[in-house]
Amino acid sequence: MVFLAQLPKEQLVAQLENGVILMILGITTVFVFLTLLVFLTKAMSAIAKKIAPQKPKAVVSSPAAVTASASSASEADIAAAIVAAFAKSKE
Amino acid sequence: MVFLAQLPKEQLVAQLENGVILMILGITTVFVFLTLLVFLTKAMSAIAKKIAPQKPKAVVSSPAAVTASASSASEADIAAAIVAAFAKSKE
Amino acid sequence: MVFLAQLPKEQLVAQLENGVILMILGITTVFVFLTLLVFLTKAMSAIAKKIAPQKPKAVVSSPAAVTASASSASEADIAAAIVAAFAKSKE
Amino acid sequence: MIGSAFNQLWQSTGLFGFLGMAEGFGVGNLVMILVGFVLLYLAIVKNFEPLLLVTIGFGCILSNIPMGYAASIDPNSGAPGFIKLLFDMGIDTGLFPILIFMGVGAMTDFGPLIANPKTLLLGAAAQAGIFVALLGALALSFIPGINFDLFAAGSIGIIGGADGPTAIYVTSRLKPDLLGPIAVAAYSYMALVPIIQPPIMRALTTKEERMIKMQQLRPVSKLERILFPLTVLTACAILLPSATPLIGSLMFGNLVKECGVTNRLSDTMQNALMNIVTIFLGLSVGSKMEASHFLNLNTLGILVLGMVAFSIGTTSGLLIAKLMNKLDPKHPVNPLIGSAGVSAVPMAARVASKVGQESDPQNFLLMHAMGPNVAGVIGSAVAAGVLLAVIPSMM
Amino acid sequence: MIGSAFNQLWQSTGLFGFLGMAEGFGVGNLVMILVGFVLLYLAIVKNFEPLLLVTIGFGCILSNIPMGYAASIDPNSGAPGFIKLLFDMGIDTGLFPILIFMGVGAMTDFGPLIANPKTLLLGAAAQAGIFVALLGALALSFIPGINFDLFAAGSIGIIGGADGPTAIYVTSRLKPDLLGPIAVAAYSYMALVPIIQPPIMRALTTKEERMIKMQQLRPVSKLERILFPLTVLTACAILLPSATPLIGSLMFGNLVKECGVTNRLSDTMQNALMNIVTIFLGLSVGSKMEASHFLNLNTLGILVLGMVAFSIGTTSGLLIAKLMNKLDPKHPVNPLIGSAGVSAVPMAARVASKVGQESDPQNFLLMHAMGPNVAGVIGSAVAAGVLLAVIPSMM
Amino acid sequence: MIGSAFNQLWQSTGLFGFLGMAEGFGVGNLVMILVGFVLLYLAIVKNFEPLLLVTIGFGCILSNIPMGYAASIDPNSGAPGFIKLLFDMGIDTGLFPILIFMGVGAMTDFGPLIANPKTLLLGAAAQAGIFVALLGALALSFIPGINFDLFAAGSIGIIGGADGPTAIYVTSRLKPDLLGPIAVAAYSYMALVPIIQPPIMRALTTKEERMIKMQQLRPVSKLERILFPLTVLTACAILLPSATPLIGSLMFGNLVKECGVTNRLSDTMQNALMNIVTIFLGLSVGSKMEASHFLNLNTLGILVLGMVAFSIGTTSGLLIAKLMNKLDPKHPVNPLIGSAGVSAVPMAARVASKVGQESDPQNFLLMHAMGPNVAGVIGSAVAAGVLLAVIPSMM
Ligand code: NA
Ligand code: NA
Ligand code: NA
Repeated sequence: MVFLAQLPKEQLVAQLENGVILMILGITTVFVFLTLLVFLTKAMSAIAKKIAPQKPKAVVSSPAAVTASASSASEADIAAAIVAAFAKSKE
Repeated sequence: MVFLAQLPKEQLVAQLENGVILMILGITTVFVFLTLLVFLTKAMSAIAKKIAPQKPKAVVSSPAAVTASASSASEADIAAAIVAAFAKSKE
Repeated sequence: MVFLAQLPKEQLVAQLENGVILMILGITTVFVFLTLLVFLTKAMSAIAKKIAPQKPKAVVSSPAAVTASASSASEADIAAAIVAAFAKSKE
Repeated sequence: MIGSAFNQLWQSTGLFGFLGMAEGFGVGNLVMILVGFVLLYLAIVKNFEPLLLVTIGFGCILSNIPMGYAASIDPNSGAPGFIKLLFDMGIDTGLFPILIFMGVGAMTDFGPLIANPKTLLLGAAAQAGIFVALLGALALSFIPGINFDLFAAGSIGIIGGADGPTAIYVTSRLKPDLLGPIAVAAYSYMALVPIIQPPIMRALTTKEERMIKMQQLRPVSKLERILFPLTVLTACAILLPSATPLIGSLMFGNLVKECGVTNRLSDTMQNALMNIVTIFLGLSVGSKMEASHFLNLNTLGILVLGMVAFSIGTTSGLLIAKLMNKLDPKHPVNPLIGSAGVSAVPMAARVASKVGQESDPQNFLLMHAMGPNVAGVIGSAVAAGVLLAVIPSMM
Repeated sequence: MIGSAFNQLWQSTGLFGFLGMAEGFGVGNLVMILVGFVLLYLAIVKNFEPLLLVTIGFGCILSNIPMGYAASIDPNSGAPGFIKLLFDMGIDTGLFPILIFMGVGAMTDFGPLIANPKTLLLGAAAQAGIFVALLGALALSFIPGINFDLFAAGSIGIIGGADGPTAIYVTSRLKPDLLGPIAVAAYSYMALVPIIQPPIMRALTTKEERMIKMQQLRPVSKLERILFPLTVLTACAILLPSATPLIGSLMFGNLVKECGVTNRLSDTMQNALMNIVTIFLGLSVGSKMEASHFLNLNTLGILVLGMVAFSIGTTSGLLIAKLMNKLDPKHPVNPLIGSAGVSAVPMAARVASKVGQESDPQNFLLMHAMGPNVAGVIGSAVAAGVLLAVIPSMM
Repeated sequence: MIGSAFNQLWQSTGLFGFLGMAEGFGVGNLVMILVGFVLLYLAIVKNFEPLLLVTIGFGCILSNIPMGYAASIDPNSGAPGFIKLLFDMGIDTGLFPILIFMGVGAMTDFGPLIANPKTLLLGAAAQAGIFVALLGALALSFIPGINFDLFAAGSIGIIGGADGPTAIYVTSRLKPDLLGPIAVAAYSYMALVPIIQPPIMRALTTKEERMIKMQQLRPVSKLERILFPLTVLTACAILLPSATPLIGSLMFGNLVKECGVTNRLSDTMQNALMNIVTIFLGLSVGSKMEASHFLNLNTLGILVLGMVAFSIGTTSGLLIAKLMNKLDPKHPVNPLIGSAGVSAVPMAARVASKVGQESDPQNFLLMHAMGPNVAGVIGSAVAAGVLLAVIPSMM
């Protein structure tokens, strides 16, 4: 276990002040940005409807297909494994 | 055909001595390391049997699946290609 | 819109002369090279026929398989995969 | 002479190094190797984000083998080890997390978000955890033995983004020394979401709230799916250029997937490219699990703050959802989906759905929770942009 | 203090940059972003070479976001952006187009060319467009506001090669600043081949000529397919070493495909490797779409000259085919296949076939047109070799 | 003026270079190109390890084209050729063989070795060939015209490891100039195993010995398969850190395959990543087939010593197997499987099985031979670790 030298107190206080500023700034920006995005997305959808009115093609895709992280690809892996196993078993 | 300048004899002799040392060192190390590995592997198997006693799941896999070189992967490739092709063709 | 400084006229004329030389040189080289390739290819085919006389195996492949650009590859990929897989599986 | 050669060989054994007899090595390496084995255990047996924790764990072990020099420069030959090569290639430059983010973009379905854009606000709310943890890190520094500067605090806060590549990217820019503990904390807590979130969710909602049924999501057209990444990109270009690498690569991957004419690129982004980069990135991150940067109170602080960040994020997501119900009672939102705003895709959305079905088995929340879930990815990237733009100018 | 932080954030918005208030940025970036969107439109809606134009277009947008520094060095941190990393890795070094060319080789079937080698001459003839455009570029430079040196002229000429990787490789060696407009022109005109070529083809041929039926191609043995790339390589080694990178990698890919014992390498060259490199190459090329090098009369000149190059190439291919019919009436050649000599594989061959069927629906020219079509790829690479060998020694 | 341009072009032809009229080139390049064609012949027609010999052969041809500068720096432009880029990226740094070894690990089944661990001793014995060849190289150096220093001797010895990536890794660390002949010898003899080994096997065993039936291998659990790579890694960390890159990457690949939760990484390691690296590695190794380092008596010495190494390895593997039967007659070992200890996976194991069936067609030795076969891979990596740790300190 390594014990680190303590930072001087004035620096810690200054950092904390900066941290508060960062927090206000950050939360504000995130909210402003995503709120703006709500309106932009609605506007985009409205425009899209005007451009291509009768094409509400796809129903929102099924739960199984909704994945956005690397870790969730396992089902596809499993499917591939099953298929590969079948192929091998018929050799 | 390029003829290389001959190294001086003393250097050749010194090299040869080093070579003998390397040989003894090398063969010893390889044997010590792999002999140790024999015991470690046996110990590992014993521990594994204790942790998960009734799971001698897989029979040692078939010859066809036992490959460790790049060149022998072609069958698996072919199988994968067939499967992929079929899958796509049924879309 | 950015307006670029004009190159001096002598340089432009010199460039144009070099361009004419490049053109003559380039067209000549391309024609010499590809003409030579016509004869080399014919010679190669003749030699190939001598080495392996009764193996005019493959009919020139079908239109679908003839692709050489990245953009058109997707269908061809699938087709090729199916074909390759089938061919191999019948070996 | 043979004796001296054997002595030479003995001095090049790992044992010699673990015993602290070789300069720069010691028992700390042994402890870190054990930490690496613990990560492998969590990944393989407990199934904690195995793609990352297997590679990080193995990278940790390899990098801590004394005189193996896998992640440093061999002082005898002057040659860098292979993990150092990978680190310099992709982490030091920031390239690997960006390429992973492209693949994430190509795997993400923004459909539920487009169908119900106000769930973006839930993704925004859940980023509060980032900034609370940042502040917490600075406060904890008053304790002797814990020391975080602003760069470290920003990197720790981003654990609350619950998004692996974002956390690695930000930390590689701000405080590369902390990559090891921060990446481990981020991926571990993402794996622990089913344990961390449900108690908070049950405590902050009534049974009635948990039973709220939401309107079925409308279908989303292909055109909307194509225009959405371009819309987000445009907003990013106008407002927050410092988020360009993250938001840009995410939206690039998504456009390549949705536009329908570049499927072969999308397929490679999601598979071959992503897997190659994951291997390289995991090993490289693991190489930052050094005794000197891991075996101290700071790491403990990081683990505590990471947990705080996840909890605060979950809480604020839930509370904003309840507030939205107050403000707009006509379009009720089940507050459980607010907790999915922390990202941790798709785990947090599944947790929301599962907790919902405890109260009403007929209430299928998964698709509704995917909206705030992917919004959380955007929200974290925006927060990352702020940290990257402001922190360096503060010091 | 918060005020100053908000001010700091405002000064880091893209809007601040577009308004020209940040050094090095301005409304030119906004225009280039719109150009990027136009490229995306052409790729996605009009289906113009989507693999390249989606990636180039997106790369253009990302690189032009003010203070995003995606394709340059961030002056604050000194760190290069991820697109700059990709550019330095693969375009500056010339590696990416070479790797793409391997994949092209692994996808190319030289069978029709081997069966009818004299179609190589059609592929030679169509390269005339390259040199006429080169000359045109030098002539246009007399117009005030247009300035091309010999390096630029060579890069512009190679658009007439109608071969993307060749154009990018040559331009990256001779005039990297023009990569953006030249790559865009090359890929756009390749996509426009079905519009550019048919009027010329109809104007220069009689109906009787267009109805000429050609003898069925003989079967080509596996041995011939293996020996062909080695034959071309040998000719290249003896005559034109400066074409080694292009011809060598093309023939390497083709041998790996045809030899029958390295299928797994061929498959990777055509898929994973090619897709990864396409993503990296497209983004990198897009990053050369800078306002300062794009928004001037030169770009207009490049667009005009590219069109001239394609037209001249088409014309000379057709005319040589007609000449061949005069010289050797026993083995008639449908002159329409001469236009396929410009490369633009396989689009130009398809156009030849389609125009032929307008006159006689029973006349299947596609396989016959593939010969000159792939010959055009070799011809462009040879022309590229001449440009690369001679131009640097002229200045 | 045109005349001077044509002269310029003539001086840039390969013919001009082959005739020795350009500095640094000569008829040696022509001979090396022919050697490259011989390698292609062996690969394609004789099926000698085609994945490597096709790429090495083509790399040799491309690198020897005069004034092609594919594997060197173009003195006119100062730009490195694409094969030089690949070489610097992956061979000079040692990265490519390490990545190949990961893929080998992900393709290796250690099951038969775990079921019968004493076959590890057979894998140890067969490494004797390495050190005998090393000594032989130093002895041969007394012959005028042959000169090997200790670095060269170590690189030559490792041919006896019968393992491509190990040979390339060690040589790239110790004596990169000899990469060409050593890689070619290693892969050629691996392909020739079915010709080299059987006579030795028949000469050193009696018919009774060849008919020995071995007990059926016990099943191996998944847990054992997971723990085995970790066990080997631990032994390596404690005893021989200098083998970390080789043993570590092999065991990483194997763990990724066996742990069952990272299949997508394992798949990419075995396919896309391995194929890409094989292409790059083969071309790079081929570029070390330079006339100056190949066309001399040393190369002849390397070929002789490589053969000696394989033969000694086979012999010692067989003899130790016979010794084991003397010491432990209750668990008989068919001595034929001892010859599989040289590695050359899986060829040597197949040869053992085939020779066994000559005496008794009902005796299936393949699975038994896989144990020493994969043990040989570990044994070679250990031997490599010794060479890499000791040789540099001896000079
Ligand atoms: Na998040
Ligand atoms: Na062309
Ligand atoms: Na071996």
